[in-house]
Amino acid sequence: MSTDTNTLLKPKSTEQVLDSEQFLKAYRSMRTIRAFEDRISEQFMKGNIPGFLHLYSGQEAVAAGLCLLLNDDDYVISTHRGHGHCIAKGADVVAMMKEIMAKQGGLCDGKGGSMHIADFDKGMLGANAIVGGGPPIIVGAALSAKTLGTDRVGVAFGGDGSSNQGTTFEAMNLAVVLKLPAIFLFENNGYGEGTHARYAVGSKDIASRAQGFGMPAYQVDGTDLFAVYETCREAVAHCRAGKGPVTIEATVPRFKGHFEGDPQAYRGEKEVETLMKEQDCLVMARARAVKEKLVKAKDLDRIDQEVAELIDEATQAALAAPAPEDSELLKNVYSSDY
Amino acid sequence: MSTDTNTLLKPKSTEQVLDSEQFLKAYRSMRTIRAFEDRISEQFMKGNIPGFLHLYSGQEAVAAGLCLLLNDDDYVISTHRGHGHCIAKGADVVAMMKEIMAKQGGLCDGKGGSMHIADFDKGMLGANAIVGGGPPIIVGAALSAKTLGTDRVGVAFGGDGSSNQGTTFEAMNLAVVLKLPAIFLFENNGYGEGTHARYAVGSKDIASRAQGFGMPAYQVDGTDLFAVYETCREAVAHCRAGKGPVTIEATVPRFKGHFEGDPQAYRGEKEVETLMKEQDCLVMARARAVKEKLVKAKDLDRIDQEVAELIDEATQAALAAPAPEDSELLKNVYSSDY
Amino acid sequence: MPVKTYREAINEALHQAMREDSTVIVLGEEVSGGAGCDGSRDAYGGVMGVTKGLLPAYGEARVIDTPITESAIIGAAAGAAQTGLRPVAELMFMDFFGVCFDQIYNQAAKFHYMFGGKAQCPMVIRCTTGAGWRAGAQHSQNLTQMVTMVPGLKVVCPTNAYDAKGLMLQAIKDNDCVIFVEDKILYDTSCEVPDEMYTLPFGEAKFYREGSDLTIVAISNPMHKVLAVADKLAAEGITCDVIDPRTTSPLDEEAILESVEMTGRLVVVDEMTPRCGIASDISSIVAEKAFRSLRAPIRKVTAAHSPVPFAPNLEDAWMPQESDIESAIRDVLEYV
Amino acid sequence: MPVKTYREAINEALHQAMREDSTVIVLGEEVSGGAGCDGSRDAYGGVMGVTKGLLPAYGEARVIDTPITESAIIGAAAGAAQTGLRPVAELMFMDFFGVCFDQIYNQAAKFHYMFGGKAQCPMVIRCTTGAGWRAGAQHSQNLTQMVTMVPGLKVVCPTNAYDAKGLMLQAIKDNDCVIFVEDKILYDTSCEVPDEMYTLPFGEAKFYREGSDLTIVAISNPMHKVLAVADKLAAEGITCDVIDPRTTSPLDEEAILESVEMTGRLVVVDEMTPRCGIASDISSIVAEKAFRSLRAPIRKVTAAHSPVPFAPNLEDAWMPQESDIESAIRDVLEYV
Ligand SMILES: Cc1ncc(C[n+]2csc(CCOP(=O)(O)OP(=O)(O)O)c2C)c(N)n1
Ligand SMILES: Cc1ncc(C[n+]2csc(CCOP(=O)(O)OP(=O)(O)O)c2C)c(N)n1
Ligand SMILES: [Mg+2]
Ligand SMILES: [Mg+2]
Repeated sequence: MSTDTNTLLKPKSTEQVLDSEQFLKAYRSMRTIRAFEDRISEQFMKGNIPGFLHLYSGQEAVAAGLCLLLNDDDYVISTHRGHGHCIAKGADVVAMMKEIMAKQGGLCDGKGGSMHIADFDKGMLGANAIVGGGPPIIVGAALSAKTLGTDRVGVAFGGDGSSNQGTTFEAMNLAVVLKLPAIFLFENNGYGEGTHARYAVGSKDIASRAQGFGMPAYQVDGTDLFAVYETCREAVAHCRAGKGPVTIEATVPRFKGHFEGDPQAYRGEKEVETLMKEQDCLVMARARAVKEKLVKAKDLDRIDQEVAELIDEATQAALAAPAPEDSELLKNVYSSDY
Repeated sequence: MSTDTNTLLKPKSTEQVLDSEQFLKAYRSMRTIRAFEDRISEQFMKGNIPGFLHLYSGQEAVAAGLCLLLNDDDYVISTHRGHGHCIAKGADVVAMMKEIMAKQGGLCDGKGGSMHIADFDKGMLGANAIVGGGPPIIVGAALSAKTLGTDRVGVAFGGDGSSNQGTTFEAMNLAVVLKLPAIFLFENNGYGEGTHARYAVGSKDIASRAQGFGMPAYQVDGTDLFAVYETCREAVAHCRAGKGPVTIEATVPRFKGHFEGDPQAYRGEKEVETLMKEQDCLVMARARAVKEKLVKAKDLDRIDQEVAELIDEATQAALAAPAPEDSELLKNVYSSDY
Repeated sequence: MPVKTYREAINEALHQAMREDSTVIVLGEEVSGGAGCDGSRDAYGGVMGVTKGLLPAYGEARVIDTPITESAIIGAAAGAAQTGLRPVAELMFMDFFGVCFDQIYNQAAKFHYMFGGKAQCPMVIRCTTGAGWRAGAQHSQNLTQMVTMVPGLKVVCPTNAYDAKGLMLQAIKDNDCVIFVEDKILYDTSCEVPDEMYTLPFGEAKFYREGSDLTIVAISNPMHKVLAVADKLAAEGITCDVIDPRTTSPLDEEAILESVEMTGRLVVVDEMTPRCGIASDISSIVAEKAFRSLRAPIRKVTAAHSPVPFAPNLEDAWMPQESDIESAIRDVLEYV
Repeated sequence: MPVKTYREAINEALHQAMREDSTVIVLGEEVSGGAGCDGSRDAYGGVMGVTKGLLPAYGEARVIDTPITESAIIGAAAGAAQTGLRPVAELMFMDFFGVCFDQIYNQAAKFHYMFGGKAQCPMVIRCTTGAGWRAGAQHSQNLTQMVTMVPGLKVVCPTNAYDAKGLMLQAIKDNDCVIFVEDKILYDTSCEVPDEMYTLPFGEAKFYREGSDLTIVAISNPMHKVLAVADKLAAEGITCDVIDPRTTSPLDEEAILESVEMTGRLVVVDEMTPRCGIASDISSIVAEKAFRSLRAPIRKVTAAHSPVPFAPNLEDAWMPQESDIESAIRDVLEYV
């Protein structure tokens, strides 16, 4: 990979490099995310989920494509839109559902919720409800990897909106200065709430702005699982080889509102309809994989079925679980007691 | 001027464009700064100045060259190293000296000191002791200019070190988004305290990093008054024409320590000596102007003399002035009284 | 008199101030919404709908949507305030102080003093506060104490629509940096609010109830819980002075002290975490200046010393509730 | 026992902690100095010289100079702390909280709780505080209350070299985010400090003096002014409990309450601005929990409600001075 910072990078090839096993894994991950988001949307409408939800629907190929390349002990940090990253990184879907429903057995014991969902056993350092909160922290995870001499990498997911926050830029510069194995993965879904990236990102182009910080930067079609995988493969290899940080800008559609319940008056007429029809990463991945005979349609159908069952099970378990005991209120404010 | 953001800009010409009157003005400004800094260094050693001093010596051509192009009602905001900007913007040297000596009649009534020196009548919005504190504020001054329909510009001075602070990047992006008449002028003197820019600026190159934000960016030799002037002329014209913000990176030597009293062990052997011999903007400006017959040596000598007298006078006045009344302590905490 | 919600009252104040004074501008994330988008502009009018309608009325030059860039938003407001505008900047949630706090406490708050009175910084920072929305640890905090402690800032926390309008109009007129704290829980509450412009002075407490047995001071939304309790006690013949300082800086010490001098008993209620909060502050002022009148310990009723938990039952346990307030009051009343 | 300065004591603690535990790292601006330069490395060893010698001993992988980028420094420390290191991050001046406060109060402080106890954040943030250097409004503030109020943070403010070493070693061992506040004025003060490693527990106050007429609680440098006054009073036969909480969070309430229960009189001294400071906090705790014992108003002696002025005479007037402390004490003693 070239580290020439004057050229935006494309992966060397977007030929099929996923083998069928990996594809099935990614597909399962994408399908799980989609089904999970659909289900919690439904449960939210029923009044079973407190607080705010920001759904990942439409962006699944990014989380799934990247996380295929990560081990459990690699790190990711997420945003307010974190369910997809969490699922792709391997978190238990039942414990996620419980968390989002504020129940005992939730990943964070019901103290975090959707906007703070985390799974430290899977290297998922948390959704983060502060836009730009994550990148500085992933720099620290990457610093641990370098200092302790592991070959782990750290990935900070962020949105187009987060790319305008000062903390994000500071993190990028520090990662370059310390040559850390950090990936800044910007999912450009066009929107920060109801403001378009073409307005809010002055340079119009996140990758090239990141490149100005002195690191290689890729742009990739985030609806194309194959392209995402290949791009991330190069980026992860770059990091693991000790060559410093990388930025990836993945363009994706946002199928839902900024938050569940968002009337989305700012979106163009039929915009969402068209996106859902033309840019559904699951539909496209499935079509290509079947067409290229990487997998059989029925294997995918089976996955769809299994996922549906899993989501049912998670929903039932979460609905049935009790709320945390009131006495938990003051537990874990500090690690040690005083 | 090209706004192609893929090319770092040089001014169209660095041929002599300063006329003799302007040159004399700039020379006086540079000489005043140099003499002022030398004098307060001396007074500091004598114990007559409380607190901390960061001297501008060596960087004079930047402040002087830029400010030739500004009117009293244009805005600048400065850093901890602010005397030069203040003098070049036209502040009264006597009132400056009083401020730095914490006396009545000081520009800020003795409440600001060297690190917070300001002159609102001259559009000098203050030295700022928070690295990266100024750029967001100058965005506001530029916003006023745009909203109120004046043709004023706002300039945020900053150092190489300040170019790594998140607030600086946010300010640059917002200025681009709102297309504001703001200039980000980075004086790259190689050092942020005792850390070199080649270490701390990951991209090694401030101008091209700024350019990534989507605005034209210049690099200029900050020891060359003529080049600074020409670069700033283009930049200011760009802003006044409503074409949005500009970045300028000016390379300059830092003749003194980070602060007065800094042992500077981090600097190379003879580094400062060599810089002072080879990169003195005053010496070079004088030599060229005389050689090209723009001005006569004796006119410059006269300026040197007048400046020396002014600095003497300022010193005497400041030494003689009384400290603020203790009763001033609680004055001006708020604009209105309660 | 027409009845308006807290949201409508603030919106009306902004409208009127902008109509009257062309130097008033509004800026922040989503203050109109829809910038750069294909759909309709003014799509949000603020995520809480408080700035709705300003964009159509005053245009993009004065109603400015920004990227997600709080330090630049506040800094730009401060710079604009020093150079001829009267910006009303929006921080969507008070919890976001952390990404722009330098521009608030080291810059805007200090200009006037640090520059010897020669700069002025007439700006308002609107921000929402308050728990109860199940929004978790980073979107539910009341951090009013963090700004109240800063010399140079004024801090306003209206508890009803009438006050909100009058205090907003005063805040915009004021020549200092004013932090205007809107409790999200109150947006849909309403009361009578005149159509005309009017201002309410800072530093002047409002007495929601008058009585002689006890003084209760409460800040922001908890005031409404206090009122419920006070009314319950009134039915038992116990009467309280219920004081809303309305601005925590300046603070109407006099009103509080006078009341305590009469009642001899004080309970202070806020929704902040307990250490160094407004409740502590007011308690300490009374313990210093009205000690002789005190006939019982000063009780503070605050949120718990923990981040705000997500689970509804835990969040409810975290917040001060009517039962907490009532039992504190009864303790104080019973103290002999 | 060897006598060491406050600076040396902290330096020694850092040395020993790094020697003993290879996961301890130090990061910040100028922690060694000289990065990328042609001259000598470790040129500063911190602008106050506190981290001097660490780079030569432990190398660049563990003693990390950073750009000027406080949010990234604190965030990186927090991320590293969650993933196996024990970072000691330096904020050159506490005044700089504003450029990184989100990473402190919304991130590091909340991880453990918000993630259900599954994350730990064992990190130390060193920062300097205190006025008296004529450094003006943005480099002189004591903002200890801003972190003390945050659940999840622990806050340490040693007043002598012995405590500084023991508390630093505890801070590094501690599994939470600890804010370690060093008063610049104290760096050159010295006392006996053992060479061995030792820790001092958090939440355990130190009694500098014991007496029965009055309780004085003081935080950071003002303690030394208090001691001077206490000694003067002692010569008059007036004896005081002089209490240094050493950590403001956790706070040793018990020690303070027990003392006040005995003396009945309290003066609290800090160098913060007066609103919502530590003095208010401690006063309010006592006014709630030891009311029955109180025989006089609780007096707070704090800095003035203004930014820190530059001029030496104004700065001196701004800070609490011995004369202010003495007159507050005499008022309280004379109160009947
Ligand atoms: C510091 C901060 N500012 C503002 C917000 C409010 N907010 C939450 S999500 C969001 C938009 C984020 O946009 P983007 O980064 O593109 O992520 P997306 O929602 O598209 O996934 C905003 C403004 C916040 N949570 N934190
Ligand atoms: C937010 C903040 N961080 C750190 C400092 C301490 N500090 C003061 S000046 C300085 C170096 C600034 O370097 P640069 O921007 O290059 O300016 P120069 O000193 O070279 O003029 C530092 C680190 C500060 N004042 N503010
Ligand atoms: Mg987005
Ligand atoms: Mg520099």
